[in-house]
Amino acid sequence: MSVNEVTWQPKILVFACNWCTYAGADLTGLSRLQYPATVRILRVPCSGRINPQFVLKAFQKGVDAVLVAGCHPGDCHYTTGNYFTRRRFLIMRRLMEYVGLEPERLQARWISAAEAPKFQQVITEISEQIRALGPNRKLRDEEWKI
Amino acid sequence: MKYAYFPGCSLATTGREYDMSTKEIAEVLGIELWEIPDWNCCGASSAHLTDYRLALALPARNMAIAEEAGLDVAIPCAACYARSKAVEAAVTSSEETREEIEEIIERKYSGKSKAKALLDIMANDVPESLITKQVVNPLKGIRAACYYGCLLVRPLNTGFDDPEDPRSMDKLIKVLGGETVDWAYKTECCGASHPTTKRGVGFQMLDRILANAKEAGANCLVTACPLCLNNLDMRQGQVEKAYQKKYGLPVYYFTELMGLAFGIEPAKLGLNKHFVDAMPLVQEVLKLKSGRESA
Amino acid sequence: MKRVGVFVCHCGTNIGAVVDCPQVAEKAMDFPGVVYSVDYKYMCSEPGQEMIKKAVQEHRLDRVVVASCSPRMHERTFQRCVEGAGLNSYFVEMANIREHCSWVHAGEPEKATEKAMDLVKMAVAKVVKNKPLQKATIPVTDRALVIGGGIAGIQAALDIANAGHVVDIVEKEPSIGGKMAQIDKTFPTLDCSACILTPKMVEAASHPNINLLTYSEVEKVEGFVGNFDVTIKKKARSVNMDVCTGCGLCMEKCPKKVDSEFELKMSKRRAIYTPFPQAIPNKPVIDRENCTYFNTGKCGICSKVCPAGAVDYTQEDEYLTRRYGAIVVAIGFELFDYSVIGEYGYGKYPDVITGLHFERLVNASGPTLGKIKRPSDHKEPKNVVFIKCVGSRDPAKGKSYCSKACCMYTAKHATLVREKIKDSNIYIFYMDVRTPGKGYDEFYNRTREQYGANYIRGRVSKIYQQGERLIVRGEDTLLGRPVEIEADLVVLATAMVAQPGAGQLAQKLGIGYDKDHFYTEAHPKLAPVETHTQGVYLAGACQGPKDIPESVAQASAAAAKVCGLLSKREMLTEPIVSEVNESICAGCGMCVAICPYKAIELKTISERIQGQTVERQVASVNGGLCQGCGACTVACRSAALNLKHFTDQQILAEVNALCL
Amino acid sequence: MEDLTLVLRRTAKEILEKGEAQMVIGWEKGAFWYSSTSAFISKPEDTERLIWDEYCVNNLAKYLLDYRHKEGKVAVFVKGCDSRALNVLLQDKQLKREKILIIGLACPGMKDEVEARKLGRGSSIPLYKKCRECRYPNALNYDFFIGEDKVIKEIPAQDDFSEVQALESLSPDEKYNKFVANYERCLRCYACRNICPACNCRECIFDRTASGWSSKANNVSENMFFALTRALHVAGRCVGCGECERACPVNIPIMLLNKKIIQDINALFGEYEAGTDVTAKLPLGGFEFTDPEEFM
Repeated sequence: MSVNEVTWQPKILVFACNWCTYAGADLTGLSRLQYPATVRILRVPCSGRINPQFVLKAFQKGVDAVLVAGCHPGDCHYTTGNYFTRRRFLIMRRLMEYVGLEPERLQARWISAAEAPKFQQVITEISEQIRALGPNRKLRDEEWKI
Repeated sequence: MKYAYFPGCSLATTGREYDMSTKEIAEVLGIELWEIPDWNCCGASSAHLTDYRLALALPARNMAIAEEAGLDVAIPCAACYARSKAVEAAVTSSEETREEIEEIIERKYSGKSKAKALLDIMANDVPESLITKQVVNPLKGIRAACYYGCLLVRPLNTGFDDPEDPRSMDKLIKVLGGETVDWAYKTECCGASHPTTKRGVGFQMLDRILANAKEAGANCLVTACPLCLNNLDMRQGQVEKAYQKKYGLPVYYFTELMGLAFGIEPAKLGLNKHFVDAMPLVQEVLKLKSGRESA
Repeated sequence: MKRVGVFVCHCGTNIGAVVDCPQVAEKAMDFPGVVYSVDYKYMCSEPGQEMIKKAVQEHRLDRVVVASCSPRMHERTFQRCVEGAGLNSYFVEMANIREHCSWVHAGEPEKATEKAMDLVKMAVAKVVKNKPLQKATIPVTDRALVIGGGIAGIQAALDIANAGHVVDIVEKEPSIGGKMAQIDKTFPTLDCSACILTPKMVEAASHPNINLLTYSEVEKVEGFVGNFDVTIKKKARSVNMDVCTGCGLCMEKCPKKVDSEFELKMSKRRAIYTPFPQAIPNKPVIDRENCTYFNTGKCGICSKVCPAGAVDYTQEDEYLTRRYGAIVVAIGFELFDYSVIGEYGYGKYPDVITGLHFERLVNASGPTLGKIKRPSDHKEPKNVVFIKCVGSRDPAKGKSYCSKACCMYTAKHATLVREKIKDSNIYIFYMDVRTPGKGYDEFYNRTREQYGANYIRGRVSKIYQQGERLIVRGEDTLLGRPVEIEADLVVLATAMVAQPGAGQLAQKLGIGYDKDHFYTEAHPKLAPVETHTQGVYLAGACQGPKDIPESVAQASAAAAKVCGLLSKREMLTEPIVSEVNESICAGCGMCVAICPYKAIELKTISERIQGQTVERQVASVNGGLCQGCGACTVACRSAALNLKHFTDQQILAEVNALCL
Repeated sequence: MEDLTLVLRRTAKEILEKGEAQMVIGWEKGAFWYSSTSAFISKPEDTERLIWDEYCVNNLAKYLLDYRHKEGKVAVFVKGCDSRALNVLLQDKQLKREKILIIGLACPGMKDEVEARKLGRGSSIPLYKKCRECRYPNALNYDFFIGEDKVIKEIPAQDDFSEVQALESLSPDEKYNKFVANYERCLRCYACRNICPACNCRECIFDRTASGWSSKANNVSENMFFALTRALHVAGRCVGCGECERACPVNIPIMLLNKKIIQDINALFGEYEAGTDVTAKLPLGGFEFTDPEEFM
């Protein structure tokens, strides 16, 4: 799927944990807080379920940015799931930046089920950052020409 | 301890004794006050009534000069302090405002040098031990109602005291050996310009403050703002006439009482320049002191 | 190849107004696997579900995708629906095109429609990989735990016990009763709080199925629904409960006087004390912080005078662990400490008090034996000012919500002042008067008409002491002018806030809580007494500010839920658990360390390798303990572990579908 | 190092004769003067083939996996890096300590084979880069040690992350260009995985396309997915033995990824030297409540 500059819209994949961020996104809907339609939310039971390899695969398949989102440490429905996520993605984010991916393209945030405004604000913020950065060409299936 | 010193227009005119006493006690305490060269008026209420940028640029220029000398600024008058703190807050919180102001005053001003109320310095920065060491005449016989006014401790300027129940001046007076009374009108407005322009409103506000102080058993008022002192001191006679009451409460600057405690000659502190005669209470303090010594 | 049916819901206009549902349904036909696709006004309705069932028969569908609202809302509904059509209930996936699409992209219909298509495409890609799953059964321990011994906790315990189940009540204070024990009268009937509470307390204490664990706290909670292993810390009472007869002699003789928390420090209690006369259990506790014996080693009078020799200074804190099938959390509320904000001088002026102080003053067993007296000089007040919404509905003070019960109890207080002080003047500063219950508004009107309370609509800006009296400065917005009242007594209706320890307890239980630390119910409308953690239920003010009738109603509701759970020896559990592919597992044990529920252990298996029978270790998942978080699947490098219903293949399919 | 070879042979012979182990894994001279390959000796007389010279760079630890179900014990010679590798295998529960007889050596650093081939015999040949920076030349975990006197004293204080930091300072596109330039060459021969002691899965996800993780396509994107995934899999367990780089037929600087992760783990979760303590908790095998917080 080649990238057409003119009609390009940012495509952002959000891995959202079912108990907090997914519920937060629902609350954002219930409160009718609008945000850009650039985001697709993928539900996982816990942020601990998000395998860094899913993130690599997403970039390979042409996603422009990935947000890993879950409960605030201590609030996890499974008590400690998000502590692993934190440790893994502290390493993962640095590794991806190290190989040349713009830091804005892989973000992780804690958003609880009550923080609808925060969900809206984070999504809007990332969407604008990615719109400014333009389409992602790195780690993709296509040939890399610079 | 070295501070840039911004006296402001009042201390050059109606608040003469505030300036005199400040300089005297600074000397005694070994605090160097470097008066900001060619300082300009802080704009007080007239500036921020006319133009927002003017109201910020005026105090900003003084603060910028102090910042160039790398000094925090000691500001006795509550209004000057409020305006300087306002520009400090505006400049540090928004990049855009800082550039705009710097362009107007053609100087760099980042808000690194802090505007400090003189009361804040004396009550919080100067170590208590340094003050007690200088006390020669403990203020026995002074039962002061500490009056902070409505501007000095309000949220924008605060940080150094509780806006609802300030105690820094009370603490200072106690350190000097005096007594303070707990009363409810510490932060009620003295009417500012009203006693001059709208007597009916202004006098009523002054009457309440004086009555409450009297009722609380105070024998004098202490303040840190030239306008408050003006109203409470100069207008006290007129209020007494208007309400057929007798208050007779001398009104001091806290710096004057500090000077008195440090044994500085009252005339040098400007204690003889008050409308409500401030000397009898001063004599009493000195008499008590000498009485103790001779007994 | 799978035969997938896609059903796009309009949800009335909630989705249909923004997302072009017919177009989405039509586009869905292009997705691999989709053989039938239709849109309809209300998929979750009876006809909607019938449509799904009919389509499954007619088009031999074996997978279903419903594009509608959040799966957190109707996943159960559609799982049961497809089960009714003969499919495995896990052969359905939902695409959230309402909360995550139409409601949040109202201004961009085309983009919302395009997004809806993507979400449907992801759901189809996932559902194609769904495997049939059967619910497993786990044992249910026939015992319930109620945390909190206030009216909500007591009511819940009684209902559960009357249904024949054993209940333990854990209460951190020496006696059950909670806040209601401090209250004098209750609205709207004005019957005395103790008269309706103490019988329930006695019933709870004497009920064969109920065990009271007072002066105790929950230390740790492990396990899961049906099998909660709760460690309870029984703080040392220094009194042997079996021997003590509750005669009270020790409390008389104890020399050490301490401010009584129950009386809000308006009167004293002894170091060995029961919080209030009708305390249950009516056996004292030694407050070790203030007891002279524990501080200096001297005294010991209580043990000397005790006829039964029940005093035992050597008693230690005791930890006991019990298994429970269900937990009801009913820890109630606390009043917002308004001394933090100086405007009203609460904490500085003794005659500025809260509603709870007033309850104690007006209570017959209170510090003033029911006579309303000013804490400062014990004189009877003539002008009494009530101020409502103190801290509530005030984001600047951090409490944005309405505390619900203050309007009614302030009206009640006004009535009581009039009854006790005939010639008093009563002023009530309010923003609104909220009387949302049966007989509430009539009660409020009576206070205005019969009891002559002056309701002043406006906020109070400052209170200060002037001589004996308190000057209350406010504004009467109806008359549009400032108001100043010289009051003898000011009563603040402060906000209801969560108990200080609520956050930690929530983390122990693994339940959610909101920004004000009130507990989050599973669904505000559909599941108000459940939490997201199966088996943990809520009752009373810990879920949000409410009055006694509502707390009792919630308590009985929670009890009904518990009885529903405990009535079965076993219960079905979600089959969403991890499973191990033993041929791939190398037995490295990374997953064992990571599992929060210790549901994985290494077991030894024997295998023939190169002609030899060899013993080696592999991971094995205990389906009962596993709660399906999936952390182990990521720790497992060789992907030997996979989480059913959220397998690597399913998630990868969703990721791939998003981008091709 | 001549005399040690004799000691080596005598030790191996005694072990086999006394039956302390059924096999001894060591090194023997390879086809060229600059290469010594691994030797698997089970008969006492064959121990004559064993040698210890400056080209015994092969990490023998991973061979033990092939003999873990053999009755009796297997003896193995380990340099510093080999013993760390062996510790990782023990931490991963892939080997039973009681089935292995470990003979430790002090490693003076091995000569760079590629340079040797270029410069020819007789000239002075530099050590491998990894040996110049090596901080654990002496075997850590052994049953007995050969060459007590040869123990190396002066050791660099910490790892050298200069290359990593140099790469970090580049702009995103420059970094990505370098990354692509390296992994364009990757043949997906998986030599790096096969030789790596930290890669000890029974069945690798890259050998199972059914797992859906990766395809066989040999394009840059799949290569990068493999490289990054492997880096994350060995994170916290890579002992820096550098065998992956040595084994790579197209000389991809694989250690650049592993060293970056080692640097970040040290910075984020505290200093951790993989394979130096068998009882230590693997950094990415758990968590701390006090981990740095960046996602608030």
